[in-house]
Amino acid sequence: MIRVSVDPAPIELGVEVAALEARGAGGIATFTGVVRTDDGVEALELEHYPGMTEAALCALAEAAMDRWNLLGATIVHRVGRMTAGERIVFVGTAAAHRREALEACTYLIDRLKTDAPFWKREWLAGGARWVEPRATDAQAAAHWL
Amino acid sequence: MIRVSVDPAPIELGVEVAALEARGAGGIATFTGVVRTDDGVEALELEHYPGMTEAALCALAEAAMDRWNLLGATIVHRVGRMTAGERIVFVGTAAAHRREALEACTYLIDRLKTDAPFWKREWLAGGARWVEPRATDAQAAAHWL
Amino acid sequence: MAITMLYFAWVRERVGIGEEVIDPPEVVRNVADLIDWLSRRSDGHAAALSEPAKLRAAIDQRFVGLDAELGNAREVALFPPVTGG
Amino acid sequence: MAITMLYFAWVRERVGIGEEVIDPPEVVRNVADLIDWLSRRSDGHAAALSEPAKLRAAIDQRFVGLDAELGNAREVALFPPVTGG
Repeated sequence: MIRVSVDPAPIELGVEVAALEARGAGGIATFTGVVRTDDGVEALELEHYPGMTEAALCALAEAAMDRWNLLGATIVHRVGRMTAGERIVFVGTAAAHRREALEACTYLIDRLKTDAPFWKREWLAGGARWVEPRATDAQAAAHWL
Repeated sequence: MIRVSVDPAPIELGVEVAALEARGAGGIATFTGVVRTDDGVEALELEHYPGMTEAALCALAEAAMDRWNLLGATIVHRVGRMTAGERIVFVGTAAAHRREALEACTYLIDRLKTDAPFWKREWLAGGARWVEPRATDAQAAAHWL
Repeated sequence: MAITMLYFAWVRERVGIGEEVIDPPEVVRNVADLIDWLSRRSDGHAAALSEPAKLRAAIDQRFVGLDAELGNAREVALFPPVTGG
Repeated sequence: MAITMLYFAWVRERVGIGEEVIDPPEVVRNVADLIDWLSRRSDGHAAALSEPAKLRAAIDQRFVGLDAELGNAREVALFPPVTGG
């Protein structure tokens, strides 16, 4: 079962995990990205490409379901404005074996970073700046090709 | 920050994740083991070695904190009797970078399988049986040495 | 043939609008040609599109290289490298 | 010197008790010696300890091999391979 959501509402982690657990799998792996509180960023703004974003995330979840023996894959990405400590992204996988759940979870977050049309803007005391892509993200995604 | 718990009470996933998120990290990785519903197992019973178990889990969490740049590591293991669909184990890590959180999470669950004194007994319609160790678990743990 | 252009992030900010409908001439065959042609529409377009190496593109909601042919594209998007997750 | 023995899982079930205090003779030097000596205490002990290759041990709450010397051990545990997580 695939679940993809792109929503300005806060991410309900408990609800997402419960849905994965309900798949009857033995193991659930998750990764949650949170707005950091340590580098002066007061708020984060996520812009995306409506329509294309949902399609890209579905394609990614389907690729993970094909590659590993998963019972569920969830990708939830928040958009709009959020403050330090709030969740930006949640990826979760359910599988009979932990190795598959953990690998697929890493795959989803690695590829989401390069394969889905989101753009981050940080708001600091002095103003706003668009976040630059990191070379390490491209390397991490390429690792799965 | 390390948190280790061995408890017959149900695992409160939301509480555990919130505590990791409160560490101010950018990423939180988790793995949750659940009693499978698909193979006729009606209940699972977890026996452990009080005193040694807590020490082994603390040593494991400390080893992960030393090896990766973590802001938090949590290991919660349920003991006693639990039914299909209930959580057996939760491991979670918080780090500034997702790679560290995800690797450390995999490390914790891999090594917990071989390095902590727990024994599982499955209750089926016909009676009970002690679970046999799996060779793949020993291999997964050895991978980190 | 009319193409809907979409701009995101700082490309959108510099162009000054997020969406416009254009009708480029036949000589505009691929995304790079389109960027060059669009950059002459306004100072904003010029500011946004002056360094094609910093741009990424999608045709009909699929990522493409700047050498991709427009073909029968109905929607073309220009934006910086993505930074989600 | 008195040693507290602990048994877990099917070892505990077969021995019939989870804990006992023993005082083995000096010739019992390592864990394998102890298993051999214990197996003669009762039919339950014999049933639990007849195949040392299936057993694992801890001395004073640390995992050890069956060749580990008992030294001044105060607590020794015998159990099957662990299956947590």
